This record gives sequence, C-alpha cells and structure tokens, in this order.
Amino acid sequence: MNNQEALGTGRGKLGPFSWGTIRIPGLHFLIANQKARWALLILIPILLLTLLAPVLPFPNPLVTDVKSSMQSPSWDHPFGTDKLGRDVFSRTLSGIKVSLSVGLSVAVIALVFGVVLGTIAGFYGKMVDRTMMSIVDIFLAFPSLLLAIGLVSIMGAGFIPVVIAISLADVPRFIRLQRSLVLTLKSRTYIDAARTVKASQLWLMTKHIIPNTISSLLVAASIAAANAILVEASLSFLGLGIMPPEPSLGNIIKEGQTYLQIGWWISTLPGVVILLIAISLHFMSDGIREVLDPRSRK
Amino acid sequence: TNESSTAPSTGNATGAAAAKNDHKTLKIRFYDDPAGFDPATVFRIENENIVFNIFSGLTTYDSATGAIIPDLAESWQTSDNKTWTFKLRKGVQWQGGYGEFTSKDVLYTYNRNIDKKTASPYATDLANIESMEAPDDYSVKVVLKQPDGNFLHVVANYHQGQIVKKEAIEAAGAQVKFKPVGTGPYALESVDVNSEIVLVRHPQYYKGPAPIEKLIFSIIKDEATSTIALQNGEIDLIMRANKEENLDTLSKAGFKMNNVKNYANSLRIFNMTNPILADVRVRQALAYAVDFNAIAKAVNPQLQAGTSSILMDWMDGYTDKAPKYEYNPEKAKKLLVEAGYPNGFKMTQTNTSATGITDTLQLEQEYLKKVGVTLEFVLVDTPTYNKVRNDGDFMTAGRLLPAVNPDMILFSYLHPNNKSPGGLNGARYDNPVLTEKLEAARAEVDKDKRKKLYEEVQVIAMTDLPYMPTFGSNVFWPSKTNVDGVVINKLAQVDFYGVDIK
Amino acid sequence: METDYLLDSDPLLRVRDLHTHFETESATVRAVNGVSFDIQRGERLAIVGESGSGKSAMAMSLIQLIAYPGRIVSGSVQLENKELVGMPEKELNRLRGKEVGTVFQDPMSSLDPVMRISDQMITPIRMHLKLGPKEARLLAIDWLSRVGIPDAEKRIDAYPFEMSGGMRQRIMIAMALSCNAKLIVADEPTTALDVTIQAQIVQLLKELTETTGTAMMFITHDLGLVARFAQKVAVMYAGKIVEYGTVHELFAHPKHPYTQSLLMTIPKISGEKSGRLLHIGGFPHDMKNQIIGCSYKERCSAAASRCHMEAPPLQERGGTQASACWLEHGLQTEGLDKIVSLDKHNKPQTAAVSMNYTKTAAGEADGHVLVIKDLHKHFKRDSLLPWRKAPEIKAVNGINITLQRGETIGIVGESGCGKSTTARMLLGLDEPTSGSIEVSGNIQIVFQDPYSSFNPKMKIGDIIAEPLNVQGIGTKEERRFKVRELIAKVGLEASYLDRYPSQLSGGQRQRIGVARALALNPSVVVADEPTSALDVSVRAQIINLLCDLKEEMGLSFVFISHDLSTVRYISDKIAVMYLGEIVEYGPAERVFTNPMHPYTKALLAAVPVPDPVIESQRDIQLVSGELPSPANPPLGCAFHSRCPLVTEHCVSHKPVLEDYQTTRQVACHAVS
Amino acid sequence: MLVYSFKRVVQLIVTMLGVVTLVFFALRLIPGDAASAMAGENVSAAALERLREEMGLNQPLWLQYFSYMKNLLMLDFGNTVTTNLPITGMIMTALPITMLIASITILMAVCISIPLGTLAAYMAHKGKKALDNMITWAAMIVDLMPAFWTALLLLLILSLGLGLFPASGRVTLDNPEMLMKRIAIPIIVLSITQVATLARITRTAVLEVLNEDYVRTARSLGISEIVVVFRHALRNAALPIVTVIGLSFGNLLNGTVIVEFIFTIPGIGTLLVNGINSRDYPLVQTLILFYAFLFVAINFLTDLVYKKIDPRVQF
Ligand SMILES: Nc1ncnc2c1ncn2[C@@H]1O[C@H](COP(=O)(O)OP(=O)(O)OP(=O)(O)O)[C@@H](O)[C@H]1O
Ligand SMILES: Nc1ncnc2c1ncn2[C@@H]1O[C@H](COP(=O)(O)OP(=O)(O)OP(=O)(O)O)[C@@H](O)[C@H]1O
Ligand SMILES: [Mg+2]
Ligand SMILES: [Mg+2]
Repeated sequence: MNNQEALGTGRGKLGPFSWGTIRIPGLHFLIANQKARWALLILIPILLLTLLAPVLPFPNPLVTDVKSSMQSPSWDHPFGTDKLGRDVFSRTLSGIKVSLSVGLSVAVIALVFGVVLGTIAGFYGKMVDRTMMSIVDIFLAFPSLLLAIGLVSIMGAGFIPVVIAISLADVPRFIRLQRSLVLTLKSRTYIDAARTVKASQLWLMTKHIIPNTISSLLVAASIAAANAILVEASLSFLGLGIMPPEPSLGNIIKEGQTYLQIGWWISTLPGVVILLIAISLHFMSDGIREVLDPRSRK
Repeated sequence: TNESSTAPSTGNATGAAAAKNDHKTLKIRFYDDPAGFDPATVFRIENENIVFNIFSGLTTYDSATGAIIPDLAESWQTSDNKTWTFKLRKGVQWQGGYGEFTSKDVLYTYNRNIDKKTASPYATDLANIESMEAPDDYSVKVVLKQPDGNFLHVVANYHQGQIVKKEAIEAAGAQVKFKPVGTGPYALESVDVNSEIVLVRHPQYYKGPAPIEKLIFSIIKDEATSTIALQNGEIDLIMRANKEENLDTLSKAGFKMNNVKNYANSLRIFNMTNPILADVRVRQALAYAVDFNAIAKAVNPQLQAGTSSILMDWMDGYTDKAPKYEYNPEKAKKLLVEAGYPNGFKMTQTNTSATGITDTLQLEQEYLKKVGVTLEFVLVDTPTYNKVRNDGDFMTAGRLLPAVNPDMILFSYLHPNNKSPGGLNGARYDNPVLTEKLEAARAEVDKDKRKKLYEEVQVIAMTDLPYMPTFGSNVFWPSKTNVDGVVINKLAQVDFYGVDIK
Repeated sequence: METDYLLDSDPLLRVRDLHTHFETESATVRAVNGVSFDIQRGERLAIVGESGSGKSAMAMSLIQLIAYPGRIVSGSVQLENKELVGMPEKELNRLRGKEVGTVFQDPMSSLDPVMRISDQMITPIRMHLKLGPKEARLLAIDWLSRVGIPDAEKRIDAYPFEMSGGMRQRIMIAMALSCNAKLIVADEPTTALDVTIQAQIVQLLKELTETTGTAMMFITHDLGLVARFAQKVAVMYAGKIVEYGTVHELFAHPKHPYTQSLLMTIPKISGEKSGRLLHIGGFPHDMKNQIIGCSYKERCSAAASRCHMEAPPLQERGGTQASACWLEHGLQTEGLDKIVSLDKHNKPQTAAVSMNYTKTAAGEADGHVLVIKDLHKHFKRDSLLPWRKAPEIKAVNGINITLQRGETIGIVGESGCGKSTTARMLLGLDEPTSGSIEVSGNIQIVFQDPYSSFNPKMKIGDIIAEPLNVQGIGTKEERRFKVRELIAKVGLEASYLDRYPSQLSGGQRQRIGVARALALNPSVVVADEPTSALDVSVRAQIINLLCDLKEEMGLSFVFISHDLSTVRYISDKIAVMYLGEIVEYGPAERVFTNPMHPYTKALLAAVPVPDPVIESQRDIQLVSGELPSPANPPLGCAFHSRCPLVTEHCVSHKPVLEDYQTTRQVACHAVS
Repeated sequence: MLVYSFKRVVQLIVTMLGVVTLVFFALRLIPGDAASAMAGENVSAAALERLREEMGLNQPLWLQYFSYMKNLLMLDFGNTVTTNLPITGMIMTALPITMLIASITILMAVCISIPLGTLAAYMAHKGKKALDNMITWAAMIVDLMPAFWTALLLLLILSLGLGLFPASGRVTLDNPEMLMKRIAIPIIVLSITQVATLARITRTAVLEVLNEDYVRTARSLGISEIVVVFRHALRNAALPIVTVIGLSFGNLLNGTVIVEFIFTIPGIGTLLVNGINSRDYPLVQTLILFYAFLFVAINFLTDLVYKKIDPRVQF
C-alpha cells in the first residue's frame, strides 16, 4: 500500500521551505510545479466532465436499453455499452464522482484523525503515547478486510461503510506518520523558543507543530485518496463496495470483469480512467513533495 | 382407496455395465464449502447433492419427471393418509461393512431427527408423526397426528428422510458431519474442506455398482475460473454454472449443456403488515407493473424465464386456472390510483450482498419507476439476510422455493400457523377460506378431490397475491461431450448413479 | 585570463581557467568562474572566501567529482601534466585516492555508517597499492596509529558511530593519506570539531604534509587557521580568485577590498579591545546572474565606474601576491584608518529608539539580575527493566554564577561541557536536578542557529510578535507598534515583517532572533553561540548589535561560545567550563591575558590567531587525548586525563573552585 | 538486547490481548450468528433456538468471553462451529500455503524490484532521466491495476490461452508440482503490485543515499561506481526498504484473500472469508489472532534485520 511509502519517505523532510509563493487556498504553488501541472491537466478535465455530465448530452448512466446491449466502443458510445445496454462512458463519469468522493472522504478522515491523534501521541509522549500506539498497533494487526466485512454487515453496503472501512485501515497509519513527524519537530529550536515565552501546549501544537507537519500529511493523503479508489474496487469485487446500480469505478470494473472474454471494454476503459486519476493524484503528491522540499528550491 | 406401488424394474441394467470394474474418474466443479454431510443438519444445495448420492430414503424422486418412486421401501400402503405402512427392500447393504439395512435403521433415523439433541432444523417436518413401529425387520408402520396426503415426500431421499445407521453415527462421534455412512450408490472417501470431496462407488449398492469409480468434487468458487477449468479440460462437469456469459462461452465452445428447465420458482414476498402492502390493489399493481419475462429474456435468457404461479407446472396439484398478471403498466397505475397512491410510493427490498444488486433487480427497479414506485434495496450479508428473512423483518424480499413437495410450499407459505417470525409465511398471510381448504386438502385421501382443493387454494392465493411469482429458474451443468446421463432432477440435483463417461 | 603571477613551470597541480556550472531547472548557477592557480609539491594552499563563493565546487571539480547537475564547462586541471578534465572514469578512479586524497568537512556524515572502518580503509589500499589483504590491513593500522588513533589494531574494526568526531576526522585523514597521495584536498576539515580537537587535527595535517611531502589544498573560513597552517592563500569571491599570495603577504598587506574587509571583521584575541567591528554590508553576489564588471562592486566602497564595466583581472602586486582589483591597494589608498569611513554600509546607528525600558526594581538592591547557586542537571535514561540502574549523565555538576545589571558573562568550554544545558535551565526549558536560579525581571534567549529557531511557516512579524501574543500583552495595535519598534531597533526595515525566514540572509535572521528576545523587555539575555552558524563576514554585525544593545538598554548577557576572540570582545567576566563544572572564573581581560587553569591555557593555545607572524612565533602546547564522557566522569580532577601538570593528587582528589587574586576563582591543585 | 526482548514480549502480549478482545466483541456486534448461518434458508425459529443452545451462543457475552480466554490461555483454540474440526489443524494446513505464496511473492518482488529501483535511482542521480522515468511509470501503472482484474486477465492468457498453468486442481503440500503450478499465477498477480511498490521505495531510498557525503567519500577514494552503488548506497538504503518489505508481508496476508478466492487456493484467506461468512467465531478469532501474531512477529524480525544492517540501531 502506498501509505507505507508515505511513512517511509515522509520522515524528516520538514526543513526550511518558503511560503513566499504560496497563497492558500489558491493553486498557485502547484501550478509552479511541473508534476503538479500535469496532475491538474488530467484531473481538471476529468472533474469538469464529471460535474457537467448531467447537463451535457450524454446518455443517462442508469437508463437501460437491452436492445443495444454489449456494443463495442463507437462514436455514440465511446466506451461501448454493457449488458443492459447502458452507456459505459456515462457510467464511468458518474462512477468517477462516487469514487472520487470515496477517495477524498477517506483522505479527509485519515488526515483529521491522523493529525489530531498523532499530534497528541507524539507531543505528550510517555504513557499517552504508549497507550495510543498500542491501540494503533492493535488496529494495524487487524486484517482490514475483516473490518470491511464487519462494517458492511452492521451498516449494510454503501458509501458510508465503505468510507469508514477504508478509513479505519488508513487512520492508524496516519497517526503513526504524524506522530513520527511530531517527534522530530518536538525538539526543534523554535518550539523551545516558544516555550521560553511560556506558550501553552495548545499553542505549540496548533501554531508550530501542525502547520509544519501538514504538508507531509497532505502528500500521504493524496496517495491515500488514490489508494482508496482502488480499495473500493477490491471491496466491490467481494460484494462489499458501493452497490449498483449506482456506479462506482470499482463496481463497473467488477461487473465488467466477468465479460472480459466477450466485452473487454466494459472493465478495461474505466480501468484506464482509474489509472489516470490515480496517477495524477500520485503526481500531485509528488508535486506537493517537491514544492515543499527545500532541496528542490533555492 | 389403496395406494400402492411396486418396485420398478430398474434391475441391474446399469449395474451390468459397471461390472466391468473399470476405474473411471469424474471431476466435478463444486462451488461451495463442504459444510458437513449429516442428513440431519445438511444444508445448502451443493452439500445436499453429495448427501443425496450417499444416502437413500424410503422413497425418492424420479430424476426426469420428479415423481415419487420407491427406494429403500419397495411398496407402501395407506387408507386414510394417517397410517402408513412401508415394505422394505431386502438385502440392502450399508457402506463401510455396517451390514444389512433393516426397519430398525428407519426408526432410529426418524427418532434421531426428532430428538432435540440432534438439533436438526428438519425435525419440524417429522413433527406430525404420532408413533412409529417396526413389526419386523422389513416393515415400518407410521401413524400421523393429522392426515397428510404428501407424506411420501417426507420420507423421500431428502433431509429428514435420508436413513442413517446408528452404529456409524455413534462411531463417528463429534465428526458425524464428515463421516457419513449411507446405503446410496456412492460413499465418501475423503474431504478436504478447502479443496475437494472425493466419493467412491459403493460396490454393494442394491442396484449394482455405479459405472464411475470415483467422483472428485473440486472446489472452484469463482465462476470465470471454473469456466476456464472446463475449457482447459481440468474438470469434466460444472455443478451449476450460474452466469449467463459463461454459459454463452461454453455452449459456443461446444460443451454439453445439461440442464433442467423451470425446477423452482422465485417469489417476491410482500410483508402485509406494512400498511401500503396490506392493500391487495397495491400488490396486484406491483405484479402488473413488471415484465419479468422480458427481464429474463434480456438478462438471463438461458437461466431464467418469467413465471406466474406459485407451484411449478410439473408438480402435483399445479393449475393454470389461477389468475395471471400479464405486464400492463396502465392497469398497474390505475390500481395504484384506486389504492390512493397516484404518485406511487417508496418500497424497500432486502437482498443479500453476496449477489448484490443484479442486473435483474436493476431492471425491476426501472419498471417500477415507470409506474411511480421507487424501489430501494437494502443489502445485508448472507447470514444476516437469512436472519432477516426468517424474522420477516423487511418490506419486500425474495425467496427461491426449493421443495418438490407442493403441500409443503403451500402450507408453509400460506398457513397462518407459519407466520414469521418462526415460519416461512413472511407475508403474514391469513385467509381463513384458504386455510380451511388447505387443511382439507391435507386430510383428503382422494387424489382428485385433493387436487381440486389445491387448485382452489392457488386461485385464492394468486388473487390475494401475498407472494408474487417472478422467475422460474433453470439449472445448467455443462460438461464435456463424453459425460453421459447427467439428468438434473427437480431438486436441482444429479443422481450420479446414472452418470457415465463414454 | 592573465596568469603572470603563476611562476613555476612544473607544478604538481595546474588549474587553468576552470569553469563549473550547476544547471538547475530554474537557472544556471555559475559556481566557478575561471579559476587558475598552481600548487607546488609539498605546498599548503588555503582557500578562503565567503560562503557560497564556489570553494567546494572548485575543489570537487579538481578531482572530477562534481555531481549532477554540476558540470565542468571549460578549463583544464592537470596533475603532473596529466589532463584530468575529460579523463575516462576508469582512469580517474586510479588517480582518486591514490594520487589525490580528499578530506571532507563533516566527519560525522563522511564515513559510511554501516561499514567497519577496516572495510572502508582496506578496499582502496588494496586497489591502489596492489597489496594483499593482510598487508593492506597492517598498513591501515599503521596509518591509524600515525594519525593518533589509540589502540588502532582494535579500533580498526569498529564502526564509525563508535568513534568520536575527532577520531572520525583522523580516520578520514588516514584514508586520504594511506595511498601516499601527492595532493590532499581538504574541504573545511575541522569546522565541525571542538577547538582543541580542531587544533590537534590541523597540527597533525601540518606535520604529516611536512614529513610526507604531500601538497595540500585547504578550504576554511577560519582566518586563524590559515595563519597557522597555510603557506599560500587564495581568496575566492563569486567563483573567482580575487587575491592570491603567501600567507604573510596577504595578512600583512591585503590588496583586494574584500580581503581587506574580511580581515577587519575579526576581533583580535590579543591586544586591546578595538572599537566597533567592521562588517561587510550588502549581499553576496547571486551566482545565478552573469557578472558584468567586478563581482564585488556592489559591496565595495571604492567602486568606480570602471568597476561596473570591466572585470579586473588577477594582477601581480609584487612578490607572489596578486589581486583582482582595479585599485592597486584596494581600499587602502589613504591608509588603513580610512577604511572604516569608506565602508559605505557601515554607518553608525542613528535611529533614535524611543522605547521605554525602565529598569526593573525587583532584586535591584545588590544589583544582581541573575544568581545561580549550585546548579546541577543530571540526565537519566529510562530503563525498562526495573532492576537495572539507569545510566546518568552529569551534564551540569554544581555551578555558581552571579551577574550584575548591564554585565556580560562569557561561558566558554568545549562541546558537551554543559553550556547549553545551563542555558536551557536558565530559560526554564529544563528543570534543574538541584540548585537554584534567581532572575530579577525577565530572561530571554538568542539561539545559535537563527534559522532553526524560527517556525518556517510564520512570517517575521508573527515571529517577533509571538511572545507578546502568547502573553497577551497589549492590544493588537500596540503589539504591532511594538513589533515595528523592535525591528527598527535591530536595524531592519519594517518591510521585512511580511517576509518568511527563508527569505532573509543569515545575519538578518539573527537580528530577528535578537528582536524576538527583546520583545518581553528582558533584563537578561542568554545568547547560546549566537554567531557560530553565521558566515564570518556577518558575525561582526551581530556582535556589534549585541554590544549596542548592552550599552543602550543596560541589558545583561550570558554569552556562550567556543569562539574565544568573540567572547573576549564582548564579555566582562568569563567562566571556563569543563565537564559540567566551572574551572576558572574571573574578569575577561585577566583570564585571557593570564590564564591560570591548565585547561584555560590549552584552550587559549588552541585558538589560532589570525596573524601568521604571531602564529609562527607561538609555542603551541596542545592538550592531547580525548574528552572524557560526562556519563562516566573521572574521579578526582576532571581534567587530569589531559592535563600536562597532572600529579597523583589530581587523580584522586577533586579540586574545588577557590578564590585566586581576589577577583578570580580557579579549580586546580597546581594553582593555589 | 534483553531489555529489548522484554519490551517486545510485553508489546506482543498487549497487542494480542487487545486484538482478541476487540475481535471477540466486534464479531458479536455483527448481526447473525453461526446458528443462523448454519441453519440455512428455510428454518424455523424454534430449530434455530435449539441450534443456538447447542452451540452455547445464548450464554451471556461475558461468560462466553471468559471461557474463551480461559481456553486461549491453555492454547486450546477449539473446534470450528460449522464443521467441528480442530481449528489448529485447519490453520496448520492452510497457513503453509499462504506463507509459501507470500514468501515467494516477496522474494520475487525483492529480486526484481531492488535492481530495478536501484537502476532507476542511479540514472536519476546521473541526470539520465529517460530510463528512470520509464521504470517509474511502468511501476506506477501496474501498481494501479486492480488485482482481481489482472488475475482474470492472466488466467485467460496464461491458462486458457497458453495452457501454461491449470486453473484448478487440488493444492496440497504433498504434491509440490501441482502446488507450484497452481500458485504460479497468484504469485505473479501479487508480485506485480509488490514489485511496483518496492521498486519505487528502493528508488527513493537509493536516490537519497546517493547524495550522502559518504558516497562522495567512497568515490573520492577511487572506488568504482558499481561498488559504490551496491556496497555503499544500497546497504544504507536498505533500512526503509526492509521496513516496507516487512509491512508488505503483513499486507500480503490481506491481499491473498482475493487471489485465493479467484484461484480457489486453500490458504488462510479462504479460511477467513469462509469463517466470516458462516459466522464461525472461534475460527475467525483464532485466524485474526494468527494474523496479529504474524504482524508482530514480522515487525520483530524487521527490527532484527535492521540491527543486522545498521550497527547503529541499539536495542
Ligand atoms: N547541487 C547544486 N545545485 C545547484 N547549485 C549548487 C549546487 N551545489 C552548489 N551550488 C551553488 O554553487 C555555488 C557555490 O557553492 P559551493 O558549495 O562551492 O560554495 P562554498 O564556497 O563551498 O560555500 P561554503 O563555504 O558554504 O561551503 C553556490 O551558490 C551554491 O548555491
Ligand atoms: N536531553 C538530554 N538527555 C541526555 N543527555 C543530554 C541531554 N541534553 C544534553 N545531554 C548531554 O549533556 C552534556 C552537555 O550538553 P550541552 O548541550 O549542554 O553541551 P554544550 O556545552 O552546549 O555543547 P556544544 O558546544 O556542543 O553545544 C552532553 O554530554 C550531552 O550529551
Ligand atoms: Mg563548501
Ligand atoms: Mg550547546
């Protein structure tokens, strides 16, 4: 999984960096980076298409037409049609919306919980840290698939259980990542500097520690988002993902997979879309990493 | 009138072929986990098929017609559907050297199934028995509490009817589920719960040894993988190929598409405690609104067809006089308006996430939308689904009717005593007129009168429509062309005694 | 390029018009811009120059080790007449290590941390000298003993992390010399080390080159080291050599304005305290830009119009000296005194500061603002096994200090002797194990590395305002006003308030550090090595600033440093620390002119004086041996293991700090 | 080392206890129990109740918990509910197969990805971006293909198309030839992802190390590039790589579930899914305990390897 990668490479990269060119919430800083530019070049059209799909003259993704079932790609149906004669392209577009929502929700949840709990563990250390890390270890030692199955059993299949199931696997990793970053930051001189003027712990955490870890976590989060889209696909395969007819990229591919011998396009083309989105999210994370890495800017 | 039958002269025709004593092996794709082969607790159709070949009942089903035929009992008698006397076949040998089959075994089996300690889910099927006795080694007399014209189904080679051997059960101890000993054509050789089940022919089977020496049931869960395995020649036969697209692939590739048509119907259960569904017009409207036949044609032309009756057409007591609901959206809308739902309503349907929301369900949803009914699905995993359905905790849900016993179907789904939770009557249907006829039918000894009563029951049921028939299912067991005699019975099972490799 | 000053026709190394560029994504960094020089056999050449002036890039170019995105663009490097530029990698590998040895700055990171010393040393020896494993090992051990590694036979199988920094640097030197290299290239080989260790290493290098006849190129910022060590000096500025000559020529009469200013920025360790230190204003040249004219023109007070048009070539100035300046004598046209007024950036601070720093009343009676009594700090490691005794480090082991209002105390001592720990306790960052600290008023700190003491995500304005915000002092408006006052006080414009720390130069950052320390009107400011992370030329600015503030606001300072000349310049009193204890205490002048404790003497001897004449006359007595560990301090006198005057009494009896000549205190059996 | 082992054992016990407790109660939060899973479709409530009683499912939860813990302490994992076979035996036949798959996968991934990643890093270091980009891109693309999709594709190509490997057949340790043939495609599917991840990590780690001072030192001593890269850089880069390999191993145990399902491999993934589907609590609990144990054990192993590679690591 890619979160490990973030764990592995995110460490200690919090050296000096300039916010001179950054104006949050704009995207200026990303546009300045080549990789991030590529990512946006892919993501923005996909997003636009997805959001505008309802007003564009595309077939309704849910409307079946059994007469035109299993047609290979053509001008009318760029991605072909499926067994029920639905337009795979429209389905893919609305699948993107669902899959991206899953990805982003997971990323946000992992980020929020990771930052809050990781900061507390890393900052307070000692018993607090030991207890929290034991709990995190327990969750890490738990097969995430079982979590997913359990949740779906309790809550029924659907968006929320899927998001929670994937988040439950990601949150412990984010906590660990944040904690390790906090541990390296805790002994920074500027924390001492703030301590000498009797800054409260809340002040230290919110003003000094979190702002300096957030960039690394953002990198991890964009990878987690891409990863979540893929995990949702795997859950769909086991019947635990987003349920059709509502299309998600995962269940489109899962349904199409069985037709691989007679209708390759149903799963392959949406698969390529997943690939594009995931790659651009990875690029985005690389971009963020590069923008924030002091060594790549002078 | 006396009902009696004598053993058909199946004789040793097939047995002679097997006498050559060759060592044929048949590899069959098995798609479930082996969950145990004790008839008292066996469940799920794949396991039942194994048990079906290991054990025998007093009666059994004719593979082709579904009719009741003699098995361990050569003949039987009853005058009032209450007292049944069975004459047993002599010289039947138990597998594994447990000696000859006698009437003691029958009594032991039934008592064991009734015994609470056995915890058999099928005990209720024998609950009607008042007393049993074995006047001699080869006869059994059963007295029922209530007359039951369908008692021969109860003693058939199925669940509670499958005869076990006391000594073998006791020897197996805790491992009873995996040490089955029966009188059927095949005996269990080995089980590897995660990969295969091996059956070996019973050399002293009363009809003579089966033509194939070994049956290897190889567990392959994924449908696509099993298709490839057959194409690769790794297996000879697929037990129940369940995906239309795989059937296409295989029939195009020239495989033998053994099948049985319309072996069981699926029902949509309307929970009549729901205020909306309590209105018969709503239920009828729902039936008019969906063209199940068209759906089947579009999605699963080989595996399904629309149906309009509770009982299958090959069953005793089936009638085609009951009302049918041809696709008619206008009528559906009209009925909804009459019922006070001009703008439709929202309906939920509980389903298992194992199958998910299939294409079929999606089309049904679309049809309903056209008359203004919004269908929403509630998905739960299989164990939960079973629980929900048994508790009757849903607005609508589905059932596949498994039994071959028409009386069983009608009684358990329509009789108020069987209301959920606790019974299969998930609709909570209670029509005293129908109930009276149902009970009368059971007690009726005269075959034609009974049939008449059943017909009336079906007419009422299909008018009140607590259950809506949706699809009739077909079952496919694709095989290599050299596999012969794969006849799938109405329980969707194959009697491997008749199967041979050419 | 004119090369008349290069006389010898057959040098060991001949560098001609070397250009090295870094092609980064955004621009081309012209790190080396036409450097030419020769090194003779057995000669020691020092390269000095501002940070970023291309010294390292030039050195790496010599052995063709310049890494991507760096590239030698043009020029020639000849080692004994063999051209190295463009030589195939295979042949170069035969030269590297064998003919040219290299010693890098940071001994901590320059040895492979996961390999034994033996593995790292023996491989090149076997390769270059074609020896068998046994012989190679013996040779390696021999070299290790020669560079002063005790018990070399055993230590050769140790891992680098098991060695101290000084030992690692010696190992690096042994590796560089082990294949009988003809030339050693040393890039700041001692900057990361303690003063006494540093002196040992330099001495060692000097002796080794003298005995083996190896030539040496030595890059350093420390002009004292240059004076002590080098024969020739090349001064680099913006990728070029701007002045070249023998060490005596250069220190006696520097000819280039940059060299001249550089020599003026260092406080003298001997002689009288001069007035304000000079510092070079302006910014170093940005190596991304093409240079038109003289590269130093923006910072040169004598720059004329010609300097803006034409780059001055390196021209002979008599003897071996050469300078790249249109003016024959640089700034020195009207005599040395004039330089002060000529430096156009060095105006006296005239901005009237209207801040109301009323003297705090509390504890004023005896005039003491800070009283430290018997301060201890022992660090304990957690031991998970309850029956195990936790190891203890006695970082600070009973020190007493009193400080008067307006007084500055300098704390000196080697790395690890407990200076920072003391500072942290003063600030309340660490709890003392025992002892007391009384401060009247407020105590604040200026950190060593200004950059790391700022949150990189905060603007300068917020950084200075943080103490006020945290304490909730005043209204928002008042705070803003105060922040503006503070930044003006440290001599920066208000426009810097909107910048981020990364957008400032080192000197500016440290000014911000000082401004932040002043925000809460402290009575005492602790400065923990406030200048050691800064380039020589900006060091002077900060020292001047601190002196000004001391005068102006009556602040008391606790000034911690290794740099004795700076300490002497700024302090009224000195405390010399050794292994957590004060061994000598007294007025700064007295201690420096007449050190009593053997350790103080050794320390002063170790500090090189930036004057080759003095250095060549000095009889340097360096202490030998390694620092004992504070986790396991020796019984008796802590210094006995390294002391030249050690007696048996010292080994078993611990000397106490006793009064000496009324104003001073010394802890030594030999003194009292 | 002693302190360290003590610490690890404490950690192991705490984690295992936590996992056991969490699993025990989490499983019981899930609606449906073994009885309802066993009883199948058409069962009366009375029969179900009887079954439940038989299985001890109607005892109070805490009683169930304590009797479970008691048995656990005696290392008695009990029998499965559905088949009444000893759980230890089932795991012991399934575990070697999964472990074999996971180990070969990791081994293959390591053999392919480390040279590949190192090569990419070296090229990047030298400023020769083309090959680096190619490797990085390829790794990224294969990493993002859903395993169940690749699995079927490979099955179609390698099994149906080329006839290289069978799609079915009994997998046991007694028949190594069949075993290897059957696990070949699963291993390929799994290694694809692993190779991609590992190659990327290797690239990043090696690239970082190549900029270190000691690499420059080695070069300045005339040591050839090959030796510099493999002896100095790779060894120092090994730390993050080892960490990721350790973590991958844990993830692999999860990842095998899907391929085990598709290829009907009787490993612990299959056991787990079956166990969950049939609400076989004892089986699921024991399996998760095993997972947790493996997880902690692998962490421990990683640490030991760490120590072996980097002498600075102190326990
Ligand atoms: N890898 C690199 N990429 C881009 N620019 C670089 C690189 N290495 C060095 N430079 C630039 O080249 C110039 C010369 O750097 P160099 O390291 O030679 O300076 P230096 O004189 O050794 O400085 P210091 O005294 O701080 O070590 C600087 O402007 C630096 O920013
Ligand atoms: N938090 C800590 N835990 C354990 N030991 C510590 C800690 N902080 C400092 N030490 C030890 O205490 C001793 C004194 O350290 P201190 O930082 O005060 O030295 P210093 O004189 O400031 O050195 P330098 O000149 O290198 O800054 C050192 O041996 C150091 O290793
Ligand atoms: Mg340098
Ligand atoms: Mg310090």
